[in-house]
Amino acid sequence: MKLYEYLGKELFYRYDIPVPHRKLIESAEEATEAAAELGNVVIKSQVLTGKRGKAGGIAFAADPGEARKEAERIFKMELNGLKVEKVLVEEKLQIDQELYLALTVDGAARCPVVLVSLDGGMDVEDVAEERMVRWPVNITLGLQDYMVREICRLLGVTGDLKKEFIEFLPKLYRLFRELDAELAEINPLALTPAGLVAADAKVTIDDDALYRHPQLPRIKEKTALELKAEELDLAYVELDGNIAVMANGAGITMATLDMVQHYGGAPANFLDFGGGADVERTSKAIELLLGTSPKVLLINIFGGITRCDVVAEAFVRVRESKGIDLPVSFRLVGTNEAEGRALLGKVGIKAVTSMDDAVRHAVELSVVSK
Amino acid sequence: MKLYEYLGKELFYRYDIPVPHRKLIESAEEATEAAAELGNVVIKSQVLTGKRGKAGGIAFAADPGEARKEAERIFKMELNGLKVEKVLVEEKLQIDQELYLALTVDGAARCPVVLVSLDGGMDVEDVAEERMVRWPVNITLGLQDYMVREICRLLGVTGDLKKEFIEFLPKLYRLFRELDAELAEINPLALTPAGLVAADAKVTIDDDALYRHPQLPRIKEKTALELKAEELDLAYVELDGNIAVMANGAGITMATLDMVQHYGGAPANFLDFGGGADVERTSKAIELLLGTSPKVLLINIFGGITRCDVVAEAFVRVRESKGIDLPVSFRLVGTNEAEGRALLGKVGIKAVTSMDDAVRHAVELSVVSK
Amino acid sequence: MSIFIDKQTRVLVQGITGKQGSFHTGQMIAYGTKIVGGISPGKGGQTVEGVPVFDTVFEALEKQPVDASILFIPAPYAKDAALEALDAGVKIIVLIPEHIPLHDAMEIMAYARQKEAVIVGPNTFGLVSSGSCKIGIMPNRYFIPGPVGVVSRSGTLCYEIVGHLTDSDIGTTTVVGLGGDRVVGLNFIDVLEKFEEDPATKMIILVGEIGGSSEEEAAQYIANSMTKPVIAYLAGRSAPPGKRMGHAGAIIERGRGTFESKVKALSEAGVKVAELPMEIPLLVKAALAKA
Amino acid sequence: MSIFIDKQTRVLVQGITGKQGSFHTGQMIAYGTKIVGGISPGKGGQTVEGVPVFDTVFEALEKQPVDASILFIPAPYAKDAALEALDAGVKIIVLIPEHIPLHDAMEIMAYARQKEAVIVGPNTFGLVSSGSCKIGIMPNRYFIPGPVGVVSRSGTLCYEIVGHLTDSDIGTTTVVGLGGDRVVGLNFIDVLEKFEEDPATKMIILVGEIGGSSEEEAAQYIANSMTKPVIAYLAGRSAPPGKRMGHAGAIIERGRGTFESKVKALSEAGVKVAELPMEIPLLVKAALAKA
Repeated sequence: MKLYEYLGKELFYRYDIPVPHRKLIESAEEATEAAAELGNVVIKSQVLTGKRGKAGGIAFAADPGEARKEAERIFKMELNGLKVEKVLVEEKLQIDQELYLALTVDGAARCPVVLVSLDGGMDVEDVAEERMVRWPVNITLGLQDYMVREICRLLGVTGDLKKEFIEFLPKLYRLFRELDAELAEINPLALTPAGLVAADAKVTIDDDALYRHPQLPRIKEKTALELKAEELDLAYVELDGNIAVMANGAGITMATLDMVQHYGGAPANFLDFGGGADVERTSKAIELLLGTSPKVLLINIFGGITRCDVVAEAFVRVRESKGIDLPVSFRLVGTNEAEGRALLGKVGIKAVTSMDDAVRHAVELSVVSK
Repeated sequence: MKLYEYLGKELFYRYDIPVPHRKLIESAEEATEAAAELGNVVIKSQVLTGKRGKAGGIAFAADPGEARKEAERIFKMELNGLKVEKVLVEEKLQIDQELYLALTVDGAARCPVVLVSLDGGMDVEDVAEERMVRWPVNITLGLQDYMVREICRLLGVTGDLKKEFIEFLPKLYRLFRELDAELAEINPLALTPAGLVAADAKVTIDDDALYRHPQLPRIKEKTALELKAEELDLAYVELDGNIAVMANGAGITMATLDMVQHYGGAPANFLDFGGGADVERTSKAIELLLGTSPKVLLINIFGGITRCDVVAEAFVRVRESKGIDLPVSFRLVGTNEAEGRALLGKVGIKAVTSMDDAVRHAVELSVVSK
Repeated sequence: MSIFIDKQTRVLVQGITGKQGSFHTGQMIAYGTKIVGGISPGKGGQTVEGVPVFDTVFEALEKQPVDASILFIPAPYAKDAALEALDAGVKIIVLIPEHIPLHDAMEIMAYARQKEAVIVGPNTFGLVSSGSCKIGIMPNRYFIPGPVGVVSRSGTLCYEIVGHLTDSDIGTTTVVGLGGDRVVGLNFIDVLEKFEEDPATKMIILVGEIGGSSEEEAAQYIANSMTKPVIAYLAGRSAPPGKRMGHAGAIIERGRGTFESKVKALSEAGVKVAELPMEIPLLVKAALAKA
Repeated sequence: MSIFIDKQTRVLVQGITGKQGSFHTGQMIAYGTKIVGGISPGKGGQTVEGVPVFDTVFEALEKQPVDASILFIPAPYAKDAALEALDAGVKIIVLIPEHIPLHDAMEIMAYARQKEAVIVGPNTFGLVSSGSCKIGIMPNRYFIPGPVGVVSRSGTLCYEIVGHLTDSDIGTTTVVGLGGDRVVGLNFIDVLEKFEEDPATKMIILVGEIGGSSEEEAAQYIANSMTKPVIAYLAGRSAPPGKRMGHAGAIIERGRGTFESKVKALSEAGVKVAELPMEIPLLVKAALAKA
């Protein structure tokens, strides 16, 4: 779960990490008062997308009038398809240097990793590898002072800035660990005359650990369908094509999409309904796909824990209760295959046994039905 | 630093560990009101010594009048030479079973250890070894639920009590770790109809870690002299004899006392003034000993980091400024021995080279001066 | 022959009394796996599929030695159960559950490293040494003995591919599921090393997907240290960046973990990357003919 | 011959720029110890007693290999410095400081176990392989080569005893200070094992004191596994219960760790326990004559 910048900064504040003085506003009118209080300000759209600056979603204002004007403009914007509903008005920092700091998970090392660079404020992808210090943290030790000293040495940082780092980094690490973060990124980390200040905040919380953090807000950046899929515990991603795809297992679902593309078709979605779903959940998954009005429905079942008869029964049930008025390409093999085929046979559906055949057939159907 | 029961229970409360309803009182009058509020009560003297019950420092009262009477009696008591200045008035628990629970440090395993027994309420020394479960905790993991489940299995505990343990133990472990405790003991741990309740609280905080816990009160269970020694960073223990002893190093100081006893003398104290003390601190140490009015002063120096000339100079300085009007037995060898002997020689003191000679001489002097 | 496990391997099932745990215990026994005990706190003394149930792993280990444990435990409790098995001295632990919190997974891996134990998963189908020992949830019938080692990040896709082999009468030595999470125990290199050493394994199929860098690292290892042929299939060519494709680890972030980067790395290491799963049996036959 | 360290041992001094650190660096060099670097954050580039100073242990290890490190670091910062040395891969760490918090000590020991490193101390005088390498703060002149291994919980008392030996022209192989704290790294058994294996060590002196159970455990080890003669001296016969006698570990608690219990255990293990330090040279001579 990605957090808006203003929420990330609230968490920073709670962890004693310096952040600029700021006000969250929900209408342009509020910008006047905020700017009157804060002086020179930065006006920042609160949307969950990168590159807000380049897209015009961040503006500076020297007085309340200008602040209001810019806020008005920003509230009317859409960034990467996302509406601006909240805006952060912040004191403009006096920045001597822009740095980069993040904590994230190193999958290969299987542990947290600190990323620090003296080149901040730019896209992190643009930071030269050799200008980025990566320090994997032994999770049983946590981030100890000596590690920060070593990071400083590798960066060539000494004196006051080193002291700042020794104070700053462990706080971010604590937040990262205690809140089950996947990412806690500060870019830029501003070096000001008063010390280090988090000029931005990008915090992502592990969805699988959200249950441990009832105090955190729940951010919904998903579409209505994705939310519905989430409720059903389905792995679902909306795509641009017209062939609705469902399969059991993440890898095989990806492979099915790849194969659709390989044969010239366009998948409408990714839907992995997992292993061991019952008739009820499987029916719901099929209904969800039908709701997206695709041209063709492609079901690819390689039954292991998933039972073919359960999938067939769910299909028949939806067909009878809601109707399925679009062409279907069905592949069905594995556990209880015969029972499944028998059920489908009764409603005139003949499932194939090869994934390749099923996908090619679905692509053909999608071309025909155009 | 040992904490009074009432302070331990305050900490327990802060860590969400169930404790009885209770009131701390500083005069017998307050007992009336406390008992009126709490009903059937236990009245417990707050002194840092064990076996308060056997000594009469704990009483029960069924009504406010009785409570006041018992409190009056207890406020007049002295237990193991300690005056009762505070008394805890507590609701009398309905106890179905008395258990024993403690967290402490296992020196041999170099880690925390959980001690649990279903035989509580008695002296822990009296609990049979085979009735006590000892579980060393890997400090990098902390006390995990599975460990508590295994402890329960070893105890033969199941059902509701097991659930209580799984909730209770991790709280005590957290307190133990976060507060740098050497010991966190609950004896008895009362099993009541409402679940487990800490009927007593014995918490000792590591002196060496007190600097990390400014919020904790500072308990002074030491004598004035011991406190003064502490200020001077001297390891000092008062004893019953008449030969004041100082040496450099804990082991050799103990060995000196042992040798005094071996030759029939009685040491007045243990004083290890450590390695590398300067003239100032060494003088203060000598002055401290003179303040106890011993019959003989025995100084045993094996100079390593400790310089013989520094000790000699300190001795001469105290002799000249305050006067040393008691017999002295001086042993001086090691770093800068010649310079030290020269300094002592000027004031007519001849130090010996053997510890044995010095101790025997001191014992003779103590017998003569009786 | 096989790697990691064989028919001597004594296996514990943690969470044996649950629906999944009891079902797969039966399946594993049917496959020939030596299940010596199950764990279910509070249910010690029962039996499931003829297997004795214990309250704790320590208790089970008092009764007999144990080499491996498989966990059917809800994600929030999986860390505790995994640490218990590690602490008790179990050296191979198969973590079936999905949705284990990432920080829990990191803690499990750190402790496993201390205990020099192997973690398979989380979010894995397990591993099977064909014809002798299955510690996982894969359908029994596809896993027949033969000369091919298989290592995969995903489950059903792996069955699909092994199914193609079975249809072509090609069997497997050992099939290992690494798991679909961002932090998993065994990685490609760990398994490739073992296959390289295993005389019965003549060639290897690597089934990867987008996200992370483990295929790239594997490619480097293959280039530097492997003599046996490796062929690969990678899922996720059509996946958009920034979206989790079912697996927590299957996501292209900040331009990293792309399909192209993995294909490039593997191809440069001499690995033939199949376009479609159905091509694999032919590629395998060609490789075996040369091997 | 010697145990743990010898004249090849490359030693780092953490906290080298402090008063104690610089003084003892000079003393160790004078003894013949191979000091290869010192650590003092923020003071990298300086030299102390001709030894180069680095900002971090990692930096020092970039310049040359290091076998051991000795810490002259104030107690509140000792844990950080010890973890740094362990993390960087140093395998023998001598913790001079007293008053290290008990929980810090336990954390250091846990990490040392993970890294398979040896911790000497805390609150120790260090260790010395006579005539070749001293990593500690003991006065140089008493430690001359010879056939006796010495292991002690206390410092000055150990010098006193070694001084008696020196006066009798008896030298030592290695002298190890375990440290006076409640939680220390090396214990008697670890050192006795090494002495038992070391061909140059003909007999051992064990200097113990009240508190804890390490003498009792040592007695059991001696009875079961040692062939070389051991003699002992124990301090604290006259100490009252419940009082800390200078060392954090020297306390009789709840009837445990008494002088009598230790004498009994050692005597039963065949160890001759000296009444007075001055008796030791004669006991040693007798033992050597038999050995």
